[in-house]
Parts: sequence; structure tokens; C-alpha cells
Amino acid sequence: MSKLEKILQSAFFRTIISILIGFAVGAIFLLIVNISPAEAYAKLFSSIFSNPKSLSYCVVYATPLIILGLSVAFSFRTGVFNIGAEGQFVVGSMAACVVGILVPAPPIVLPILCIAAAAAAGALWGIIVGFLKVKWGINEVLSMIMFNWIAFYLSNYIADLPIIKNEGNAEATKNVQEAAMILLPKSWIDSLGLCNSASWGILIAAILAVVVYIIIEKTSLGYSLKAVGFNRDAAEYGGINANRSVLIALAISGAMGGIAGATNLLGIGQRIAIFTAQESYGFQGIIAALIGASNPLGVFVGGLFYGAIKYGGSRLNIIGAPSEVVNVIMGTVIFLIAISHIFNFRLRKKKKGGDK
Amino acid sequence: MDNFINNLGILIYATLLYTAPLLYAAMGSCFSEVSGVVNIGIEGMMTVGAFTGATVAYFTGNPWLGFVCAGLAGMAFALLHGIATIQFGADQTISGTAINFLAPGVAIVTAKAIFNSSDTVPLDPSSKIPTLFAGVFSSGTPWSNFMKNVFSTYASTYLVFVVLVVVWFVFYKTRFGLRMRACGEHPLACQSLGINVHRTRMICVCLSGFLAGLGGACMTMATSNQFRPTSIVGQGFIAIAAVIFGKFRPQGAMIGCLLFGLCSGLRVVIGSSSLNISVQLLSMIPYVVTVIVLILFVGKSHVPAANGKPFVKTK
Amino acid sequence: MATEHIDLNVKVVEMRDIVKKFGDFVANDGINLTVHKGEIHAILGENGAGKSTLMNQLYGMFPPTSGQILVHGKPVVLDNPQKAIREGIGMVHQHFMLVPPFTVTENIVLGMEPVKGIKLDMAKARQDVKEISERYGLSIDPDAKIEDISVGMQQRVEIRKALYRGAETLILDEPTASLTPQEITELIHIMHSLTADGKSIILITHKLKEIKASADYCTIIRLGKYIDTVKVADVTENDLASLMVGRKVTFSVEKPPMKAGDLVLDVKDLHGVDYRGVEILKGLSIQVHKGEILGIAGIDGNGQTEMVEIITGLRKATGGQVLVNGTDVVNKPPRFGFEHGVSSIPADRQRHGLVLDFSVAENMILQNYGQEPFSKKGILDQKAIGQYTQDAMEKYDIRPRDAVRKPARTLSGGNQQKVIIAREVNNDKDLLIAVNPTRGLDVGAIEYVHKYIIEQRNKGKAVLLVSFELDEIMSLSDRIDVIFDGKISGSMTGDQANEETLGMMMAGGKVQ
Amino acid sequence: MKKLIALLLALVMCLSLVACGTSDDATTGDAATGDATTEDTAAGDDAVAETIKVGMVTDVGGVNDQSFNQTSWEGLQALAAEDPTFEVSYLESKTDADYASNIESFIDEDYDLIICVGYMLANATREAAEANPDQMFAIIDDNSCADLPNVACLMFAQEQSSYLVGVVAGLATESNTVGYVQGQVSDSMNQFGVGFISGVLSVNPEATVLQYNVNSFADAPGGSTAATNMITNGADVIFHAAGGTGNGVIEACAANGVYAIGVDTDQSPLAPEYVLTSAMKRVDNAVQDISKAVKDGTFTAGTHLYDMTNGGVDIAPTQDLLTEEMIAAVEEAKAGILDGSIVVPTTAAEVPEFTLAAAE
Repeated sequence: MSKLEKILQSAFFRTIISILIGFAVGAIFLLIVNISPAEAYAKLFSSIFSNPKSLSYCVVYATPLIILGLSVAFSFRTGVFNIGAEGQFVVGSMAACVVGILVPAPPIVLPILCIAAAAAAGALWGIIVGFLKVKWGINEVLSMIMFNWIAFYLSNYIADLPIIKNEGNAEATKNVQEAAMILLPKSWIDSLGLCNSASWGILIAAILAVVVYIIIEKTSLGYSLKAVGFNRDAAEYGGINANRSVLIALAISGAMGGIAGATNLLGIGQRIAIFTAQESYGFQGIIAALIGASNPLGVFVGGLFYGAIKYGGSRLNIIGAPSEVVNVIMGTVIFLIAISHIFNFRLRKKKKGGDK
Repeated sequence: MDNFINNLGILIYATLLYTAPLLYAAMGSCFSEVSGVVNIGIEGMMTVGAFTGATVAYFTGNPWLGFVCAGLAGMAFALLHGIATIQFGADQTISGTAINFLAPGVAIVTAKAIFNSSDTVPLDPSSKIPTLFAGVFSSGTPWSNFMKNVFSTYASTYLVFVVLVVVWFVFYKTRFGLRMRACGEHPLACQSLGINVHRTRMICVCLSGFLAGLGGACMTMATSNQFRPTSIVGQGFIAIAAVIFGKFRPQGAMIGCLLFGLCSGLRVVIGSSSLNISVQLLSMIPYVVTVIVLILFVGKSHVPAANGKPFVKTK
Repeated sequence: MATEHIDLNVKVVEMRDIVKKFGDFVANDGINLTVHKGEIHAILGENGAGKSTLMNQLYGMFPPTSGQILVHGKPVVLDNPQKAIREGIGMVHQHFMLVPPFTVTENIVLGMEPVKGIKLDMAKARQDVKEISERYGLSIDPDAKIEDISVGMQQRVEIRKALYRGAETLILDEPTASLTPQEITELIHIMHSLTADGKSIILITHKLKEIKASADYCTIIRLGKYIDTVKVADVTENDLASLMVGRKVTFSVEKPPMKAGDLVLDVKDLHGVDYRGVEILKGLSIQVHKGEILGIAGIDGNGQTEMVEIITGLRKATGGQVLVNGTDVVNKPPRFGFEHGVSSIPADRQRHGLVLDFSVAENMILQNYGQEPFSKKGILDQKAIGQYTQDAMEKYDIRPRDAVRKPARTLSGGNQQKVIIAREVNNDKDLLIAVNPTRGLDVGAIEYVHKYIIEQRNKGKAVLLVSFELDEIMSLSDRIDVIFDGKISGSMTGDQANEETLGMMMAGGKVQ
Repeated sequence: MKKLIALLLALVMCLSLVACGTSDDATTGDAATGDATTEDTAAGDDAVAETIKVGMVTDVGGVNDQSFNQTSWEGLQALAAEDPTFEVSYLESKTDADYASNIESFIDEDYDLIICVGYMLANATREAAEANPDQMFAIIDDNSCADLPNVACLMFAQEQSSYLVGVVAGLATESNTVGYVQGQVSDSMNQFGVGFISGVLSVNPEATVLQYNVNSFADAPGGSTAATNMITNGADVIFHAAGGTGNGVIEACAANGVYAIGVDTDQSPLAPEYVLTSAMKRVDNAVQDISKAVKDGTFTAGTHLYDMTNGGVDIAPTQDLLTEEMIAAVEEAKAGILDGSIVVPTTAAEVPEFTLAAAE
């Protein structure tokens, strides 16, 4: 197989094609609402790339998506479908928020405490679902949907407690202490012209991507989790405790969901509002995982891409274009990725290659 | 006692109100799942149904035409899902997730194109799904209040139970139902008996989109009378949960939907009483109760054996 | 042989010069087959010779690349099973095509359901099913669910399914694979009553004894090529065998005399339940010593699966003990048993034996992935794992050799089994449990597996062999225990064993 | 390795797309206001210097919330239609974390005035206003930024309009029982309830007010259930302040043949025969005023109170269902509020006759 052919048949190339077609479909819908696609996409991309500040915003927007994407990707690789990332994100945010408001601790220590609390809360949320599955055989997709909503109202309940609640009239918590924030040093932000919310979050995301990669590909723990994911019976035959593996996989996945919430809160959020609707971070994480084909590096890049499109897409309002076009584009992209194996870019007719 | 009768009436009213859209969607989900295709795109299909129903009814003034078009719109997206997963063997979860992003996006963008707003124009009473017994029962005594509340629900709610009976009949008493269930359990056996597995599954997925679309239309053409982006927020997933709860049987899904509706009604009744409980905690009731009931009474459900697995014809 | 039913003037099925290619692979290469009315025609060939491919074309599962199929002398195009059914061809697949949660009746009528208006007419269906049953003496409860009935019963359902469709020609694909000798006898009886009724049967098998016992003619296929069609009465088993394999085959297994040593496995009064919670082990006791092979003979469903699952830690026992080298492993996790000397070749290699999406290397370390040298401080040492696998592949002749990092899924069945054997034997445990170790393997692979089992015994391991193949039990075992209804119903030494006695005991009969 | 190369390729691709994007952008600058406003701004292009750019940031309700976001945007659109020198646009916030970045986007695009809709944006507005002292801001429903020199706080005496619809409800009820459904417990939402109850009691001291908090702005069945419950318990007029949940309230009222009272906008179209009136909050007037002030150079920071006196709050213009008696009572109440003889309470504590259950 020639190099060119290899590229043409790679999953990556297919993803690129999917993205291009996604934009084409988006363009059709823009035409329907009587907006010039060229103008809209110009706005979209100029909003992303116009200056270091907008770029840094894209990164800030991408950070929780990457981490959630890793959480979902990890679950995919270990044979569960973490549709509960939304709930883990919410409880993680809230745990970090409570610690960030109430615990008196110095800088550096406090963010670590917040993130640890978030990881613990997210992991707990994952373990509850795992426990229901292991103990009573309750379908995890069902309980995750339920626990997403329970997390939603739990967060609202906590945010409304007098000790946490904003003193002003905003329906939100107090801001977390300055010391809890993980923002980049002010001097860096000013000299590089970044946005004020630029934080260490992306570094945390990168570290987690590496951690996930190592766990999945390099460790005996990852081996046992994957074995259970691929073939529970054989794994048990081989002496792997499948129930324990399911719990561990959901705990790790949940912990990452929680950390995603914490980095978002300690970077850009500062506080948690009383929700009126689900924020859909969980589903956006699923998208990031799918674009990245559940591969940690792929998820990192996929998350960055999605974060940028999300940020740039929201700016479409400025020229009167509906920002929902982004959903059309991303939906189309995911749909095409799902069927991308039928695009067969071959230079000449040949027997089916080993490309998955 | 009077209070009890009143509350009971309200509970039944609320249960029916919440159940109708969920149950349409849940029956849709049943079709798809038992034939072996996981359809988490129900939520998106409900959203386009909700939008299309409200829009067609607004322009034609005919609620039933709107209702049917809502189903067809849901079916159009189901067809996409079907082509991807059945014809091309795409991952069913991925395709469903894509539908959940694509469908609401298309609905809202189209709304903006037509109405220059993400909301549709409210329907006037004649283009809404009617209530069948409006004005039959007068209020006054507790029992007449009770009757009035119980029977003040929409035609679409009565229809959902008719549809349920039909669906149950199709599932368990017809040739198609037997074949469709067989396709979800052992597609290869079906193929060996000359049953066209792909076509059967495709029909089921299309039906699932149709019913999900009807469920969405229930929200926008009955309970409220316009489409808004918040019209469908999670009902599709609750419907899927109800199906798993009901062990992939339409009658079981009905129990799941009724339970969920009852709890939602209970929330309002308790919240209106003098009990001083945080409204946030009350709002959790439907979700917590569902999990508890699962633990206590339902437990493990038998997932159709071939559910989620693409069937590749041997050639 | 009951050749008097054959009507040589009526050719019910003719296949001419059939070629079937899958990509570059030629599965059938110019095969001819003629089946007459009332005839039992065996198709003999090793696993992978192309028998099932040929029959799937006749049954319309996929069309031939070239060649012609004639039914009653008329050329037909069979591109889906419905057409084949319409032409009077029925097929009983080796892996039953039955929907487990459905009832017997539902399964039989599926695809040809009688209806009254739009409603299924289940009363008529039940009546039809009953009629067919009575006509061919195939009694069975029409309302039982498939998942609740035995394999033998399921096969009857499959046969009735074909008859219900008006099959004139019945294809039976490896029908005896999981039947007891008595059930096989019954099946042959049923086959004869079918031919007496004017039906024709195509019997796909690699078991020579059955061909001799039932078939009128036999067509031999080797490596996708047509070899010959012979009249069964004119040839011996050995003739058939050499035609099938293309060389001389030795059926006897060389085995030095047993040197039984210490007791390794001591199962005492074992009780257990099956997946439905019904008691299936009712006080079973067996003992296996070093250097001996204990064969467990029995019909599927008498508790042997559960027994093995309990010994390997996959299932909880409700009572009794399983001592391995003196340690009770009952109700302990699988790893506990493994650490105390249990290794096993599971019955279902794709379900229990291998993680098909894992590479061969990853499969090789399924039990000891967490131990040195494969893993150091929780980090896998891919180099060590690769080397270990490469060595094992050389030693156990696992092909292709460059498949170390390729998914186990890509290997052939025989090589998959070799991976499992390599892994379990390399683990070097005192006890080796082998459950149906040669199921679905071709002759060469079977010889190979048998060789390794004997070798383990000779090295002083205790071997527990559970198999539904009586021949295998009889040729390998030093001692044989027969399991019936959750208990050992009889024992004998390997050289005392004969098929009749064993068969009787397997069916619950007492032997004096 | 293959994947790595592929990723690099992707980055290059993205960057090249960007390059096209930015070069295009320069040419689309004039047309950048989109369709709704293009024609008007095109006309004003000759006098480029005079263009006043007004950007509005919604809260998480989005621009079509049928509440203050929507009225604000409609006000701005109307303004741009009548005066081409205005160029208006909005940015929707999807989550609480979007406020700051949305405000910054408008700052970066040199908007003259940034209108932040809702008290949830107070923190973000304060931060942005402090960091950009030359940028003019307006914020709706928040008074906490009144100390800043560049923020106009547009406050609404929503209790006054609620009071007026309360007067209507108090007169309209025959059963002496009225209902109030709200979508969330918050100071701002509570003001609706307090004003309403005061209004009811002012004309009908015997009346009972039933209340329920659905705890959602998107739960139409919940609104229906709550309203039906109230109707069963005797209510014959129900006021809601609950966004999309309110659709269910109005629906249940129509189904049971009792009156509903809408909020924020004139909700009569939802059920013309049953929506008695609506408590209007003229956010559209307010945003137009402040935008014009920017154009005229008369922008002032600090609190701008919109109440009955300046038409900031009112009852809906659709008055088909109101009796003359009601209209007279409303006029009387209006006069009272205007001359100060009626002071509408804003917190539950000020209504001793009645405890607002939802407000504790």
C-alpha cells in the first residue's frame, strides 16, 4: 500500500472529510435562513483565530470538553457507555465549588483540594451507578440518565444553601476564593494578550490524556479493564474480577468527569448558577470522544476542535446567523464519522485492508 | 377525604399529562430496540416532531395533519439512523448521538428561517389537539372535580393508550411482531428462514421515529401550544429509561412512564401542601423513585440478544 | 442399508460445477452433487473443506460464483432461503437457528406463520406442529421455550421447522455434534422414517461411523475440491478417511501405561444450581490423580458444565468441597483456584477462552498479566510479553507466526485453540481441565490437541477431560466417570469402556 | 505515528481555513449586521462615523425566552428599524461561564454600548466595566453595579405591574381564590408574587392566593398540573411568572375555562379568550432609551428606575376581556402609585396580611 493510499484510508482522513461535509451541510442550512455561508464561516473562523485572546478562549472552552471526552473515551474502551458524564461534571463542579468557598487554604493547596474533591465526587457518582449494575443488574444507561437529573437538582439544592449562596441577588453560589482559581499568572496573560480566563486547565487536560493513554495501553490495570470490556466471560475465566473492574472503570471515568467540572469552575466559572436547564456538557464530551475515536490523543485534538467551533459558533449571533448551525455541523460530522467506513478512498481496487 | 379525592384527581391528571409524550416515545423506542437497533436518537426525533407538529398545525390549522406530519418528521430522522446503522453497519450509539445533535439543530434553524425566532407562533385553540370531554363535567363537588380533572386531558392522551393496545397487538399477535422480535434475538435465524432482517429492522426504526415524533408533538400541540427550544429537554432519555425499566415490552414501558408521570404529579401535590420540603429535593422524586423501584421490583432486564449489533448479511 | 426407498429416476437436487469465491479465497472449486429421492447422501470433509459453504448455497444463503443448481431437473436461482424453501429444501444448521426466548411453536412457524386476518393464528400453528410431530414420531411440548429444552430436543425442533416448510430435501449440518449415542441412534431412525416417506437427506459430517450407519451415498470434498462420490456400502471407514484427509490417518492414540501419583483434585459431594437456580449438581464426587486422565462422559445438561464452572471458580456451589492439592477452592474467585494449581481449556473458546479483540500476545497473559515478568509495578512489559508469545507460537506451532500483535479473532479455530492450550500448558499447573477440547477442529488439529493432553499426563499432571465425544473420552482416558443427573452414575477404566455400556449409563441406565 | 502525521495535517488544514476566513472577513465587515438589520444599516453607511453599535448579552434563557431577553432584543430590533444609525446584535449565553467571554467579544468589536440582560450577569459586568472604564454598559434588573461610572442599571418596578394585574385578578375572581405559579425562587421572581398578592388583597381582602413554585422554566406539564390543582382548589384566576412552564399554566386555565394572567409580554395570543391581561415589563423601552442616550451623548451611569411613571411597567395593551370596573380600578391604582399614595411592597416581609410561602 502506498503512502498516499495509507493516508487516504486512515481514520483521520475520513474524519477530515466528515468535517468538510459537515460544514457543507451547515452551509445549506445557512442558505435556508438566508445567511451567506461564506460570511458566516468567515465570522466563525475569524472569531476563533483573530487574536491570542480568542484562541485562548477556544482553549478554555475546549478544556472541559477534552477532559469529559477522555472520561467517555475511557468508558468506551472499558466496555461501558458513560452517558452519565453530565452528572459527574455537575457533582464535580459542585464539590470543587463547596471546597473552594468554604475551606481556608493557601493557593496551590486549595486548587488541589478542590480538584481532589471533584474527582472524589465524580468517582462516587460513577461508583453508585456501577454498584447498582453489579449488585442488582440495573442497566447503567438507565441509572446514569436518572443520576444526571439527580445531580442537577442536588447541585441546585446545595447552591441554594445559605452558607454557599451568593449574597447578592444572583441565583448562584458565591465565587470561590481567589486562592482556589487555577488561572495563569496575570503577567503572562497580559504579556501574551490572552483572555482573563486562561488557566492551567489545558495542562491538566493534557496530563489526563497522557494518564489515560498510559492506563489504557501500558498498565496491567488497563489490561484487565479492557479485557472485561471486550469479553467479560473470558476475563472472568482468566481470573479477573469483572465486577470490580466495572466499578474501577466507572470510578476512573467518573473522577475525570468530576475533574472536568472542577477545571471549568476554577478556570472560567468561578461560581455555580442555579440551573434552569441541563448544560449538556456530558453530551459534548461524548462528541469529543467520538471525534477522537476514543484515542486519548485524538480526543485531545477533537476536544480542541469542538471547543473552537463552539466558541466561534456562538459568535455567529453577531451577524444574525443562528448559532444552532454549529449543532447541525457537529451532528453531521458525528453521523458521517459513524458511517465513514463506507467511504473507500482507494487508488486501485484491492482486497479489504486492515483499517478499522 | 375531599382533599384526598382532589389530590387523587390531580395526580391522575398529572400522570396522564406527563405520560402521553413519554409513552409515545417509549413505544417507539420499544420497536427499535426489540428489532435489535439501539436508538438513543429518540430525543432528537421528539424535538423535530415537536417542531414540525406545531409548525404544520399553525399553517394548516389542522391539528391532526400536524400530528401526523410530526410523526413523519421524526421518521425522516429515524430513516437516517436506519440507513447508517442497518445499511452501513454504523455504531448505533454514535449515530443516535449524532441525531440528537443534528435534529434539534435543524428544528431550531428551520424555526428561525420560518418564524425569525426559535419559537413557533402559538397555536389558536382550533389548531390544537382537542380535549374530548371539555365541558362535560362541571366542577363543584369533590367527585365532579375529580371526574373533570381526570377527563380534562387531550385526545392525544387517549390516543396513546389506543396506540399502546395496537402496538401490543402488533408485538405479540401479528406475524410482523413475531418476526421483528426474532430479528432482535437471532437475526441469522431469521435470515435462514427467508425473513428480510434489514427491511424488518428498517421498518421498526422508522416506526420508532414516527412514534417519537408523535410524542414530541404531544408536548407542543397539547400540553403547551408552541414549540420552544426547551420543549423537549430529556423526555427522550426518560422514555428510553422507561423502556429498559419495562424490560423492552410496551406494556412494561407504559408502567415505567406512568410511574414517572405519577411521581412528577406527586411532586406538585406535595409541593402545594403545607409540608416544608426543599423544592429541589422534591424535583428529584421521579428520578429517585425510578431507581428505587428498579432495585426493589424490577432488577435485571433481558436485553434483546442482538440489540446493538449490526447484522451483516452473509453474501 | 435401507436403499429400497431410493428412486434413482428422480434427481431432487443436482449441483453442477459449483464454484464459490470469497474475495481471493476459493471455498468451493467445481463441486458436483446429485441427490435422488429417498436417499441419504453424506457429504464428508474436514472442517474448512467447504461442506457448509456448499450447503449454504443450496439453501440460498448466498449464491454461487459460478455453476448451476437444479431441483427436479429444473435450473433454479436460489438467492435467498425463501426461494430454497419454496423449492422444497430445508436445512438444519449446525449452530441451531432458533430464537431462545421463543416457544417451540413460534420457532417452527417463524417466517411462515399462519394468520387469521391480521392476527397470528397460533391455534392453527400449534395444530400443524402437532400433526407433523405425530407423523414422524417427534414428540415435544409445543409451548416449551427453546432456552428450556435440551440440545437434542432443539434439533428435533429444527427438523420439524424444515418439515413444516414442506421440505422434500433436508440438509443436516453436523447433526450429531452434541448428541448422545442413543440420541444419534434415534436421529438415524428418524432419518430413515423420513426417507421412507420419500424425503431426501443431505448429511454433512466428518464422522465416518455415522456415514456408515446411515448414508446411502457419500460425496467427499477436500480443500474445496470435489474428490469422489461413493456408494457407502462399497467402502470401509478407512477408505473414507483417506479420501477425506488425502493421507493415511491413525485413529488410535499412542499412550504409555499410566503411572498414577498423588491425589490432585478431590471433589466431594458437590451441590450446585444452574443459571435458573434449579439444582443440577446433586452430590457429585470425583478424584483425579497425578499422571492420569479422568474422562467425564455424559449428555450435555447433566451438570458437567456447572461442575467445571465451580472448580474454576466461575460459579458458586451450594454445598460440598473441591480440594485442589488439599486446598478447598469452592466459592473462591477464579484466580484463587489458578494460584492453587487449576488450569483449564474452556468449552467455548470464543466466549471463555479468548478475548477475541485482544492480540495473541495479550491473550497469552490472561491470568498472569499482573505478574513478573509481564508486568512490573503495574506497567506491562510489552517486550517480555511479545518474546514469551513468540516462543510459545514456535513451540505450539501457532500460525501465522507474525500474528503476535494481531487480534486473536484473525486466527483460525484450530490456531485459536492452540493459543489457549499454549497458555494453559505454559502455566504449568498440577491440574488441567479440558472441556470439549477438539470441538469444531479439523482432523490435524484434533490429533495435535490429543497429543498435548497425553503429553501433560505423561509429565505427571492430573487431567480432567470433559467431552461429549465418546470416541475422544474412550481413546484418551485412563479412567472414565459417567455423569448423569448431577451425580456420577458409574465408573470404569479406559480399557474396559465400550460404547454400549457408556451410552446406557449416560442415559441413566444401571449396568450390572 | 500515522495518526500523529494525520493530526498535524489537520492542524495545517484548520489554519489554512482560518487564513481564508480572516481574509474574507475584511470584505464582509459592512454587511456584518445580518439580514434583519442590513437594509437599515446600509442606508446609514454613508455616515459611518455616526453608527452606534449596541450589543446585547442574554442570560442562559436565550434570546427567545419570552421574557426580558426577548423583549430587550425586540426593542433593539425596533430601534434599528426606525433609526438606521443603530447597529444591533446579540450573543446568547449557554452557561453561567459564557457571560464574561460574550461581553468581551463585544468589547473587542468596539461596540458602543453593551447591554447585559439579567442580574445573573452582574459579576461579569462589574469585572468588564472595571477593566474597561471607557466602555458603556447597561444591565437589566441589577442595581449592584450602580456605583460604577460606566454602567447604567436599568431597574424595573415589576411589583407595580404585578400589583395592577393583582387588582384585575382580585376583581375578576368569583370564588375569591386566585393562584400564582412561579418558575423559580429568587428575589426578582418573588417581587412578582409580592406585588400580585398585594394587588389582589387591595381590592379583595377576602381573597385567598394559592402559590406554587414549579422549579423550572421549561416544565409545561408541571405548570398545567399546578394550575389544575389550584383550579380544583377553587382558583379561577391564575397569574404565572414561569417562562415556558407558564405555557402549561395558560393551557390548563383555557382547558378549565378560567382566566390566566401572563407575564413580561402580552401573552394574549397564547389563549385569546382566557388570558385576561399580562404584567408587562417594558424592557424594550428601557433598552431603546439607553441606546438613544448613547447616541445623543447623554448616557448616565447609575440606577435608572423604570416604573409606572415612565411607562417601564404596565399592564398589557390587550384589554378585550377586562370589564369597565376593572379598567377603572386599574387606572385608580395607577394613579395611586404615580402620586405615591400606594407604595407596592417588594418583599414578603412587607405584606403582613399574607406570608409568601415560596419566599422563605
